[in-house]
Formats: sequence, structure tokens, C-alpha cells
Amino acid sequence: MNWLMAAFQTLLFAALAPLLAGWLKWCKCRLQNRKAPSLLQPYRDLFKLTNKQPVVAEQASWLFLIAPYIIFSATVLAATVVPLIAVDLPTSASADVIVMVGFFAFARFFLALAGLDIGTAFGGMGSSREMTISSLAEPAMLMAVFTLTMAASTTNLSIAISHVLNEGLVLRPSFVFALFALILVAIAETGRVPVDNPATHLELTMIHEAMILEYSGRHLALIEWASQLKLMLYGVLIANIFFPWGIAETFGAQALGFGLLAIMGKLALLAIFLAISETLVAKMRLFRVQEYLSFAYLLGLLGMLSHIILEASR
Amino acid sequence: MILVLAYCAVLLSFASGLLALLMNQRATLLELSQYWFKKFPNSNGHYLRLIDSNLKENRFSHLLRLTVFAVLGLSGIFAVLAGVSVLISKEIVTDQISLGLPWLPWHVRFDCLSGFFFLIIGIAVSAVSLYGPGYVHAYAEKQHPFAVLGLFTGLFISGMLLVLLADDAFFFMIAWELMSVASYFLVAFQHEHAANRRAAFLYLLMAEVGALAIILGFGVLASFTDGFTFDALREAKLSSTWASIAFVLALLGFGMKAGIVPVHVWLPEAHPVAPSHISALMSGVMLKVALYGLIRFCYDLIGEVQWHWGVVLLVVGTVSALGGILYAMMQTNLKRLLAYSSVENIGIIFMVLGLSMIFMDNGHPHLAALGLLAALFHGFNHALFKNLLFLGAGLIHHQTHELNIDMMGGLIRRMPQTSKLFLIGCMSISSLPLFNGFVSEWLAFQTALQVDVLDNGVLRSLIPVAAAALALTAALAAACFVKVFGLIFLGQSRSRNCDKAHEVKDKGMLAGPALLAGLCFFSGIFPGVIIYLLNSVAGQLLGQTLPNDSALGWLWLAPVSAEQASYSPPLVLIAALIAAGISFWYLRRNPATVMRRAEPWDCGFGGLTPRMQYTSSAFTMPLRRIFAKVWIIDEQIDKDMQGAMNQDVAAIHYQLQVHDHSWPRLYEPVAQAVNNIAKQVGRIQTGNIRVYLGYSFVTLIIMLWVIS
Amino acid sequence: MNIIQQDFYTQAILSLAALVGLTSFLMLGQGRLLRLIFVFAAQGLLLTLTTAVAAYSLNNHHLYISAVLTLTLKVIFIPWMLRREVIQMNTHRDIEALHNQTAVMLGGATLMVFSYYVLHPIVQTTSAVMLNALAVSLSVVLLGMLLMISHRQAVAHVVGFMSIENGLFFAAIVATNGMPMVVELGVAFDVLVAAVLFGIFFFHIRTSIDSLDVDLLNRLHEVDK
Amino acid sequence: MIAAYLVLLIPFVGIVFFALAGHRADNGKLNVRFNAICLLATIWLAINVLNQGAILSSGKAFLIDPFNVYLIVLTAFVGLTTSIFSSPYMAHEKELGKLTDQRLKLYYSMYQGFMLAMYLVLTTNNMGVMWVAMEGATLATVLLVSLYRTPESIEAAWKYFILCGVGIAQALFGTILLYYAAVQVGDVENSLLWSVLYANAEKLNPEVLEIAFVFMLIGYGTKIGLVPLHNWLPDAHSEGPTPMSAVLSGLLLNDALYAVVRNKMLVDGSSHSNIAGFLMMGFGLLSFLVGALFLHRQKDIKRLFSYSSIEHMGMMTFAFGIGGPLATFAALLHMTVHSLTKSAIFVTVGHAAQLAGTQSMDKIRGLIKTQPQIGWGLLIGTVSIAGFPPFGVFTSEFLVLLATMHSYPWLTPLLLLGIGIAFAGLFRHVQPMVYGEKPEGQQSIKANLWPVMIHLGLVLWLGLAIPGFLANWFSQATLLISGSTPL
Repeated sequence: MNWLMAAFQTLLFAALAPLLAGWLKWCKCRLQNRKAPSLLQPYRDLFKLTNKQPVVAEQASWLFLIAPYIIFSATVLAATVVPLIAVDLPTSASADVIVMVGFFAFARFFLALAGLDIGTAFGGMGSSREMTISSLAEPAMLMAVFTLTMAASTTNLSIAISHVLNEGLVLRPSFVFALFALILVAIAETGRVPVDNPATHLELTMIHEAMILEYSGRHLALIEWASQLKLMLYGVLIANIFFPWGIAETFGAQALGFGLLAIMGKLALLAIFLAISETLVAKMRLFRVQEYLSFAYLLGLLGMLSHIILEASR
Repeated sequence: MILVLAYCAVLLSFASGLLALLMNQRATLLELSQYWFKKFPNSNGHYLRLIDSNLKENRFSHLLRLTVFAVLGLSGIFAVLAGVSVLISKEIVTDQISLGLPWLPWHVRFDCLSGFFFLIIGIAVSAVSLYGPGYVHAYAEKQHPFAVLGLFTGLFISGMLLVLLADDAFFFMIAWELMSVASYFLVAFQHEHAANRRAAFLYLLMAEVGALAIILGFGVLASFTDGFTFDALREAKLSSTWASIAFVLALLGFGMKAGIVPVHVWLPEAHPVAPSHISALMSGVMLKVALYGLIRFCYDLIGEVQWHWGVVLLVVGTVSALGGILYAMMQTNLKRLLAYSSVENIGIIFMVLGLSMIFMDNGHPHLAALGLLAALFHGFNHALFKNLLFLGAGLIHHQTHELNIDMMGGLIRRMPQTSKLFLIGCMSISSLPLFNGFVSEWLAFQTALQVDVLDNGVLRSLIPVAAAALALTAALAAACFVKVFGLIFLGQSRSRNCDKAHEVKDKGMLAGPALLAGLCFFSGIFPGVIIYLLNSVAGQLLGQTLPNDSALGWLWLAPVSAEQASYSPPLVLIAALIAAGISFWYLRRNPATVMRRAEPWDCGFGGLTPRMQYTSSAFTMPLRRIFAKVWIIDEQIDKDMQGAMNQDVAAIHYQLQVHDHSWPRLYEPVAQAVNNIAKQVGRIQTGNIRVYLGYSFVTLIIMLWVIS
Repeated sequence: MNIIQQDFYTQAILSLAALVGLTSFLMLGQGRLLRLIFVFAAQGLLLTLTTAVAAYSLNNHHLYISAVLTLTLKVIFIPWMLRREVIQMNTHRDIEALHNQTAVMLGGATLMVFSYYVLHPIVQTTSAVMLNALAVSLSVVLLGMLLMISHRQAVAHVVGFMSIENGLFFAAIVATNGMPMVVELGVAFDVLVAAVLFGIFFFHIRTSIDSLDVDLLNRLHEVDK
Repeated sequence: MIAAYLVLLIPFVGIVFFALAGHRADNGKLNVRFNAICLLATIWLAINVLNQGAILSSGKAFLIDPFNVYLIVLTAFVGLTTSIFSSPYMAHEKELGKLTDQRLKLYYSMYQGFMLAMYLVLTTNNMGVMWVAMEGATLATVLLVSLYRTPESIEAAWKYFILCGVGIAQALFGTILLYYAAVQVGDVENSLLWSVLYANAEKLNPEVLEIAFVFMLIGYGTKIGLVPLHNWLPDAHSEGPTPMSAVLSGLLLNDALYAVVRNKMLVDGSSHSNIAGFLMMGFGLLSFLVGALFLHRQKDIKRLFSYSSIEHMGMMTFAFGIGGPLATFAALLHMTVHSLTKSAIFVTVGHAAQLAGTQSMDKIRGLIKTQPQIGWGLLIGTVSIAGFPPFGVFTSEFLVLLATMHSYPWLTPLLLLGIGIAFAGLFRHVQPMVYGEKPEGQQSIKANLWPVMIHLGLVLWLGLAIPGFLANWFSQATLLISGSTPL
């Protein structure tokens, strides 16, 4: 039963990810008062790509060809770990939050290698920048996550979430810090403004796009889908860790339905915030990113310390 | 019985060394056999023919190489057997060899700790012995005699094994120095390059200094007890100050061997210049022997550890880990890069060891056990993948005669097997899930996350920071090895050597790395096995084993408790396979979408050239900007001007050198000081006999005055 | 102690000791090689006298032999050899300019006092005479070294060396009425061989640096110039 | 007892023979034979002593106890191996035209003379005779130092002669004082005999003995090469023929130290202030450190290793100064391994210098590539002398360290510092010589490296395990010197 539940959630994740992306685009268009594409546009794109004939550079190696599958499945695995609409997942016991970060690293590793494989300048640029930013972002992220895990004294996400849930409404300064740190990291990791701009292919600003320039067809589809998944993952992470209310604790039908509605609501809200910020903030230079991320790291550290000193002191 | 296995391992490695000496003795052997058969003409002619054919000029050397490495491999297998059997049986066997001083024979003790390191050495040696014959074939006998290489390899390995067996200070030092000196000769093996000689000298010097520190450490212990057997040293009752002094000396001595920052400088000099399979042993295994020394000294001999040692280790380890990986990032010589990344891994190990000490002294033995296990596990992993990577580097060098990353590229198509093995190494070392590097890192994080149980506020805030540093290290390592694999194997080749490169013929040279790669994957999927073995170490050392409280120990990893944290690589693997399988099946089902190859888009500049690719320095440029303070960077760009008024640029030359801070800060001052003092002292040798008479006159007067 | 109360032998010994010390001082201040050698011979003679007196008053026969040895070696052979060298080198005319001679002399005086001070503990074991004689001989030894330090001529060095030998010999006689015979002979033999070797070396040194100034023997040094 | 007389007789015959017989082609071989017979005699002697304890000859002229008998055997052994080395070496020197038959004759005769002096120093029971023999050793070697008649060699010989002469004279003064002190208590005739002196050591007046010891220390210390009395040593070693350097380092220094230790035993017996020990420790440590520092600045290969001799003699003196069974045992062991190793090194150094045609280290290169035995010999020898296990030097240095930690812990850092500096000083010079490509036109030469292998083999053996009889021998000597034994 639990395992089925986990599988179901995963599928749900995969299914909803494009929708979130579409919703985000929609909000942005409205904010920049342009005419918005339909919410289902991402689905159409993916479908189209999967049926196109992929064109691959001559010197592309086997690694280039398997990379998309690895990236996608790593991201999906990360999704299996995060409780979406119900807690008490067996999967999040078999792989805790550190492993989830590991999955991201796994995907990133192959993405960067794929960027280097063809031997174009863009690919190298993209992977270099991606690895730089992520290596700065990862400690900040872990700091934020550790604050939670230490508060709940577990690295198992579903247990942690239910712990927060059962605690009721406790205002923890540490969580405030952690929340902001996590948001900043999420923006950096999912390649949104101000760190990276998914909408542009302007050479010198590309990061994520630069790596996948050579991809087409189903490969591109997988990568796109994976990045949409990643975006949603971070969203769910933020939503369910810090505002877990509404998530189902039993596998009753209406509890699950309620949980689904709850998470969709939260995600919609988050997307709106993100859209607003992306409209208001301009993209920053690459070498400002380190300040940005070190700020995130600082927040995470503050959260950790405030947890240790204020909350868990004995 | 177990001890017999251990002895066999030592003796066999020794024997392989002696066997190598026969290399130049072909003629003698020939005469011997002739003589033998003249003596006994009626003996079986078949053997005669056999021996004669084997003593033929062309066959003999090849055959001998094979035998030498076979014996070595046998010793490796015996080491593994000994290690595993002691780890399973959990016994402690002791013995005495009637060598050494008349009143202090060599004491031998073989317990789980030694056994585990035996296991490590055994695996590494077996892999190397598979790899060796093909590799050393490249050396011209005249220029680089195999006799020397084989002899000192044998001595080196037997030295390491003896260190693990030693149970008294004297024997320990002898074995330790045997290890150092033998490896020194191996570092100096290709001594026609001045740089190698310099590296060898530096290496031996540091080894000597470290050894002196260790002797002093033993001496401190010994001055509180009588006798130099470890049993006696265990009895020593030290005041906490003296214990700390002993610890600092041990840290200096063993740390110098392990290559912790800032006394690491010899390591990136020495390891790369040895033959690759030796670098593999030095970097993968010898550093572990140093680790063994530290653990033995602190946990076993001194006995009760103190938490502020843990803090020292934590800080030193953090600095080494970050420094190591950042320096590794900047290297362009593959083997130097790997050596620096050894510094990083040793740093991680020391961090976790520090955590375990902190928990131990604060009365949480089970967490201390967790830390110790994480440290040992990471040691084990590092031995595996660092060996793998060094052997891979050897393969690359063997095929392309290149070690400079910027000269490589595109090898994934020319050396497919090698590239796969190397990829596994890279994934393990950058601690990606499903591989062994990740498991130990995960355990390390779990250890760090238990900080809540501590009372001391400083520790409670220090440890999380260290954990974050660990995270940063891991991420940087991933970046570093993306660079390594990407520049070496991917893209287009940047030099003619790489164009001509092809997969290595010798099967053994692939079998060795393959063995290691397999183990990397296996212990990444079934860490429970290793944990089980390690538990007996912890049990003997701390009297506390790790609770792995989950139904299927081999399937699950739940070091503290199932609620707090758990990880099940097999399930993850299955899930991953399912996900990949489904997507693969789903996307390949449509026959219309068969893949088409085409020129990559070159932005309309006409033709991508290899020179357009990112180089190592370009790849690491952002990080170089961000962490600029860490290195001594001298970067120079000079332009060739041409045309009217020399206005337009013909070519731009970019040179980048990245140096280590500890040269000007630590080493050169010391050398300067010694030279200056020596200069001053030299003045007393004036060459004037009257001055000399004056010396003895004054000395006499002073002595007489002193005496009365 | 009072000199009046001592018997004649002691008085003789003491005055001879004084004379020996005096000769050492003379040598120390001596710039001309020939005179140096002459004074050295005189010291040897005094030594012989001392030995003879001791031999007579203690009627200890083997001391006569050593007296004869001393006479032949220290008074006749060595001075003759050195003189020959000096003449051959015709360095007998030039005077060695001794730097701050007064200081050297004062130093010598302090040395004498010093040797009394050093040997003081011996008083309690024996008569003050012994102390006196021993102190003189010690100071002769030290003065001999001082002589070598202050003079630059190889010949002077040999003289200094030999005067040190004299000092030892004097000590041996007055303190212990001579060493055992075998030792006496051995020492004498060594001195003889040494003298011969010195002769050889003068020859070699002269051939190599055609001078006997030891300050010129300074190729083997380790000072960065 | 006959053995003892034989030991003295054979070299004497040697002197006379070589002096009179005129030049012969096979002098070298004969020299070897003489030493070989001598070695046999010493072994016989040793066996006697080990069976029936110390021997006092009739007429009390000679005293053979475990302490000196082992030095005697060592002397004979090193003498033999060095002569084995020297016979082809000197022949080659003659081919190079550095020597004439006449000088070769002198060389062999003086070689025997030196051996005789050494044996006499060791066997005699009479302090005075010991002094005479010691001076005799100087006289015998001084002509050998100047054998090549180059200005440098003559200068070196002159300094050697004067400094050692003056020094030894002070030793004689010490002897006289001792005699004087002895005469006060004992019978006049025999009171210079060790046997008698030891018998009534505690009756002797301590003050006098201490003064005497100072003279002895300065006197014989000059021969040991203790800083600041060492100045003659590097010159003499570097300018004389290499076999001479080998025996000087291997034997003369040891025997001078032997003399000092004998006196120390006496002083310890008389006064209980351990002042002698402190003096020796001071000198030893100073020599050790200064010698180690000097290594860094050398340009001449033989000077380099002579300074390392100074350093090691310093360590032995220090160890003897510490006293106590462990330190004494270590010092005895160190005496053995040092003279074995150092003479072996000088053998290889000699060959290396002949190979390269120079002694200046900047010009000696690529030995291993040119002639592997020599290169490896030098390298292994250096590794051994630098105190790396499993060679014996490590064992003794380890024991010295332990003894120091036990009695004077605050001195150990100094020792360790010295060891480190000395190691660096040696290797920074040796490594470039042995490694690297060989210079143009450097040819391998005819060399006999058996002595090296034997010596290093023995040192290795001593490092791995000290055989029972030897251990018991050492411990007897230790018992004699320090009054107790580590076993």
C-alpha cells in the first residue's frame, strides 16, 4: 500500500511538473501584460519533442546519449523522496534528504559532462558555471536542510514533516532563516532570475541553456521535463517543510484529495511570488552570484546557530 | 592460523622483491641449470628443455616480470584473507619474532584494526599486481632496471604490512622507516629528471622529520611506563597535558605522512613522479597506513582521547579538505591533481575522526563508533577509487604519453573501456549516490548531525559549520572531477598523441582497475557488508559497535536509528533502473524517431576546432576568481602586436601559474634558517692554525676554570 | 710555607722551577728565531739540571738516564736542527713583529696565576712545594701554547711544542720523580721522531709555499670570501 | 695470552718487512695477508677473553677485557677490509702517477705501523704506554696524510701534526697528574697500570682526578674530533689517501674515545659528582650539532663524510657521557656500526672520486648510471649512516634517544634536531652525485666492492638482530663500563 502510494505520488509529481511551469509562465506573461500561452503549453511542447527525430552531433559519445535518461531518472528519484500529498512514505526512508541532494548532484554531474562532450565553447562555459554555482549552493542548501533535520532530529523527510505537523504552530526563528536560505538556493539551483534566465539564449548569460544547446528531440524533452520537475521539487520542499498543513497523514481518499488541493494551492502561491520577483529583479552578473549564494549560506548558518543556541539549548 | 596468513602475505611480498633481483642474473641461472644437468644427466630432459627455453633472452625477462607480480598478487590475496578472517573471527593474535634487540624482540599483534588495513592493502596490491606486468613492460631495462623497481616495491609493501603487525615501538619504527625508504627509492626511480630528484629528496626529508616526531611521541609515552612494547605503552598513565603533547607529536608525525595541510607539500611532488602503480599504492594505501598509525596511537595506546584533540583534528581536517580540493582544482597535471585530491580525502577522514573523538570524550561511545566507522569506511573507499584513478591515469599516460589534461580530449571514443572505468572512479570520488564515496560521506553527515547530544555550545556551533564545509568540499570535488573527465575523455582531442591513442592491449592492465571499479560499485550498493566488518574494529577499539537496527542489515543502512536516518542503496538502484527503463522504453518505442547524426552548430564561424574548447584553466576560472586568496596566482597575458604602428593584435599568450602558499610561508624560511646558521658555523673553520690553537687553548682554560 | 724551612733540595727545585718559568717568558717575548732557539736550549739545560739534582738527591738512577736523554735531545739535537733550518731559510735576521706584545706578556702572567689557582686543590694532598712546581710546569705548558698562538713562524711553533714537552717533563720529575722507565723511553722516542718529522715538514712546507710562515697555510678553510 | 703478543708482533713484522724489503708489485696483497693473520689472532684472543673473562698478562703489561677486546677485533676487521680495498686503489693511484714506488712502500709500512699503534693503545695496561702509542699513531699517519705532497696535503698534515701534538701533550699532563695522584696512595712502580688504578680508584683524590680528566678530555678529545678541537679532522681526512681516511674515521677516533672512556671510568670510580659525564655530554652534543650543520656547506666529498664522523663521534661521546647501561650499550653499538659504515662509505667514496677524477661534489654525477655498484653502495651507505632502519645505526641512535629521554628529556629535541639537520645535509649532497644522467666520457673503473658489501651486510644484520654472543659481549663491556647491564 505504502509503496503504491509512493509510486502514485511520484507519477503525480511527474504529471504536475509541466503544469507548474505553465502556470509560472502564465503569471509572468500576465504581470508583463503580454498574452499568455495556455497552461497546457508545456505538455504540448514535451509531446512534440518526444515525437521529433533527435539530431545529434557527429562526435557525440555514448555518454551524451545516455545522459538525458540518467538526468531524468535521477530527478524522478529525488521526487520519490519528497512527500507531495501524504507523509509516511517508505521511499523517503530508503533515501533521506541527503540522498536527495545526492540525486541532484548526480543529475548535475551528467548534465555538465554532456555539456562538455561535443566540445563547443558554449558547452564548456555552461558546465563550468553550473558546477561553480552549484558547488556554492550545495552547502547553503544543506545548511538550511540541516536546520530542519536537527529540529526534527531526523533526516527522513516524511518523518520530519510529520514532526513539524504534530508540533502544531511553533514560531521558530531558525525556520525563518532556513526558509529564506532555501528560497535563495532554490532560485539559484533551478536556474531562475536573477541567477540564470531560462527564457534567454543570450550567449554570455546562459548557464543551464548553454549545456543543453546540442540536445534535441526526446533528449531535450527529458531534460526539460527534468528541470520542470526540479523546479516543482524545490517548490514542494519549501511548501511542505515550512507550511506542511493540509498534507494527508492517512491514506483516506478525501484526506488525499485535500492534500492534493493544499499542495496545488501552495505551489500556485509560490509560483506567483516567483513570477513577481522575476519581473521585478534583473539578472545579476556571474560574479555577483557568489555574494548572493554566500548570503544564502549565511542565512542557513544563522538558522542553524539560532536553532542550536535559542531552541535546542539545554 | 590467521597469523600464518598474515606472515605469508609479508613474506610473499618480500620474496617478490628478492625475485626481481634475478633480472640481471640470467647468465648465472643458465650456468646453474647447465651445471645441474651435467651433474645429473639422467634427470628428466623435459625439464631441461623447459628451463632452457624459459631462460632464453627474450622470454626470460617477460617471464620473470610475470612471476614477480604473480607472487605479489598472491601476497595481496593472502593479506585480504588474513584481514577478513581476523575481522570475522574478531580474535587478537599476538606473537614474538626473535629479532631486534636482545631484550626487546619484535612483538607482533594482529587485531581487527590491523586486519581492516590488511584488507585495504591486500585489495590494492592485488589490483596493482594485475596491472603491473603490462605497465612496467614499457620501461627500458637499460634505463630503468626492473630489478630496482621490483625489489623496492616488494620491500615497500612488506614494510606497510609490518607496520600493521608491529606491537612495539622499535619494530614499528623499523617497519615504518622501511616503508618510507623503500618508497623513496621508488619515487626516485625515474631519476633522470631533476624535478623527480628534488621531489624524492623532499619526500625523504619530510618522512624523516615525521618519523622523528613519532619516535618522540613514543618516547613521551614510554617515559611514563617501562618498556616499549605497546602493551607497556597502553599501561602508561599520562597527565592530560603530557597526553596532549604526545597527541600533537603523533599528529605531526603521522599527519606529515598522511599529507595534511600545511605539511602536505611533499605529497603532490612525490606521488606523481613515481610509476603509476606505485603512485596508486602510495596515494591509496600508504596514507591509510599513516591513518592507522594515528588511530592506533590515539585510541589504543594513549587510551582515553580528549575532545579538544577532536577539535584540532576537525579544524586541521577541514582546512586540508578544502585546501586539498581547491588546489586539486587548479592542477593541469593529472597525477598531481589526484595527489592533491588525496590531501582532500585525508582531510575528510581526519574531520570525521575528530568528530568521533569529540563524541567519545563527551560520553557517547555509540556516536564515536559511528564517526570511527565513517572515517575508516571513507579510508577504504578512498583506497579503492584513488587506486582506480591512479591506475587509470597510468593507462592514459601509457597510451598517450601525456599527463597534461589540457593536451587530452576525446579519449572516450579511443579508449572506451578505460573511460568507463575512469568514469566510475570519478563518480565514486565525487560522492554520487549508488557509489561508495557517497555512503561514507552520508555517514559523515549523519555523525555531524548528532551534534544535538553535546552540551558544549562551541562544539554545537563548530560542528555544523564543519559539516557545511564538508558539503562544500564534496561539491567542489564533483566540479573538479567533472573537469577531469570532461577534459580528458570528452570533447575533441587537443594533441596528436591523443589522436593516435587507442585502447590498451594488455588485458591485465584493464582487469586491475576493473576489479577496483567493481568493488567501488559493490560497496556502494551493499555498504552493510563493510559496516559489518568495521563493526568488529569498533567493537575491539571502543568496546561499542554500531546499532544497525533494521530488519535487513545488508539491505538497509540505519546507523543511529531507523527513525533518525536510513538509506537503502539496493532499493534506490532498483528504483533508478525502473525509472530509466520506463522512460527509455517509452521514448524508443516510436520508430519514426531514429537518431540522426549531423555537424554541431558552429555559430556560423565555420568549423569547430579543438582550440575552441574550454581548457582546464578556463573551466576553473570562476572558482579561481571566487577563492582567489587561496592560491598564489601569477597570471600573465602578453600580446604580439603587428601591423601599422603595432596597433593590432596578432596573437595573445596566456600563462597561468598557481602556487602553494606553504612553500614561501613554511618551507623556504626553514631552509633559509638552516643555511644561514650553517654559514655562521662555517666561520669557525678559518684555515689558520693559530686560530685553531687558540680554540683549544681557550677551551682548556675554560674547562679548568669550570672544574675548579 | 717559608722557604727557609725547606731543605736544600727543595730550594734548588723551586729556584730551578722559577728559572724554567722565566725562560718560558723569555721565549714568549722573543721575536728573533735564533735567540728563541737559544733560550729553548737553555730551558732544556735547566731541565737537565733539575733531573740531575733530583736523581742525585733521591739517588734514583733511572732519572740519570732521562737526564742524559734530555740533554741530547732538548739541548743538543733539536736546537741544532732548528738552527740549521733557520740558517738555511736565512730567516735568522728578520724579526717577527709580535702584535701587542705587552698584552701577551700580561696574559702570560695571568696564566701563571691561573695555574696556581687551578692546581690549588692539590695542596691538601701534599706539600706546597709540589703545588709550586706543578703550577710552574702547567704555566710552562700554557705559555708554550700561547707562544704558538702568538708566533707565526713554523720554527717558533716547533719550539713552542717542545717547550710544552719540557713543561710536562718538568712536572713529571718534580711531582712524581719521573715516570716509569718505559714511559720515559717511549716519550723520548716520540719526541725524537717528532723532531725528525718536523725537519721533513720544514722541507716540504718550504717547497710548497717557500716560506715558513704558518699564516700562509690557509687554503683549507670554509669561510665564504 | 700468546694471541695478544701475536697481535702486536705481526704488524711489527709488517713494518720492518715493508720498510726493508723494498718495493714489490704485490705489496698490497701482502698487506692484506698481514691483516688477515692479525684478524685471526684477534679472534683467537677474543675467544679466550670471552671464555675466561679479562686477561692480565704476566708482568701486567697488557690487560685484555671485554671492552677493549671487541674494539681490537673491530680494529683488525676494519683494517683487513680497508687493506683489501686499498690494494687495487693504491695501484690505480700509482697508475695515475700520483705516487711513486718509494711512497707506496712508505704507505704500506706506515699502514702496519698505524695498526700496531692501534693495537698497542687497546691492549696496553699502562696509561703512559697508551699515551705513547696514541702519539705514535699520529706520527705514523701524519706522513700518510701528506702522501700526495700537494700543498693542501702538506698543510693538512702540518695542522694535523701540530694540533694533535699539542692536544696529546695535554693528555700527557693529565696522565702525569693521574700518576701523581696514584703515587700518593699506591706503590710507585705499578701505579700507572689500569688494573691497579681501578683496584684503588676510590682512594684517589677526586679533585686531582677531575683536573686530570679535563686534560685527558681535551687531549684525547682533539683526536676524537670534538668541537672545537676538531679543526684538523676534515683537512686530514680530505687530503690523505682514501684508505687512510677510512681507518682514521673507523679506528683512530674510536680508540681515542676508548681512552677517554677508560679515564671516565676511573673518575667515576673516584668521585661521584659525574662531572666527567657532564663534560662529555656537553662536548658530545656540541660536536653533534655543529658537525651536522657543517655538512650543509661542504664541497669536497671526503670532507663531507669526515664531518659526519665528527657528528657521530659527538653522539657516542654524548651517550657515554650519559652513562647508565642503556646509553653505554648504545654507544658501544654505535661505535661498531659507525666504524663499519663509515669505512664502507669511504671505500665507495674513494672509488667514486677515482671514477670522476675529482673530489669536488659538483663534478661527481650520475654514479648509478656509470657504475651501479658504486652508486648504490654510496647511496645505501648514506642511508645507513643517516640512521635509517633496518640498518644498525638506527638501532643505536634509537637507543641513545631512549636513554636521553629517560635521563635528560629536555635534551632529546636537540638530538632530534641534529639528526634531521644531518640527514638533510648528507642527502642534499649525495643524491645529485648518485642519481641523474652520467657526464660525457665518464668510464667505469676496476673496483673491489666486497668490503662495502660485507660491512653494510654486517650493519644490516646488527640492525635486524644483534646475535647472542655479540649481545652478551656488549653487555659484558657495558657491565664493565657502567656497572650494570641492560639485559
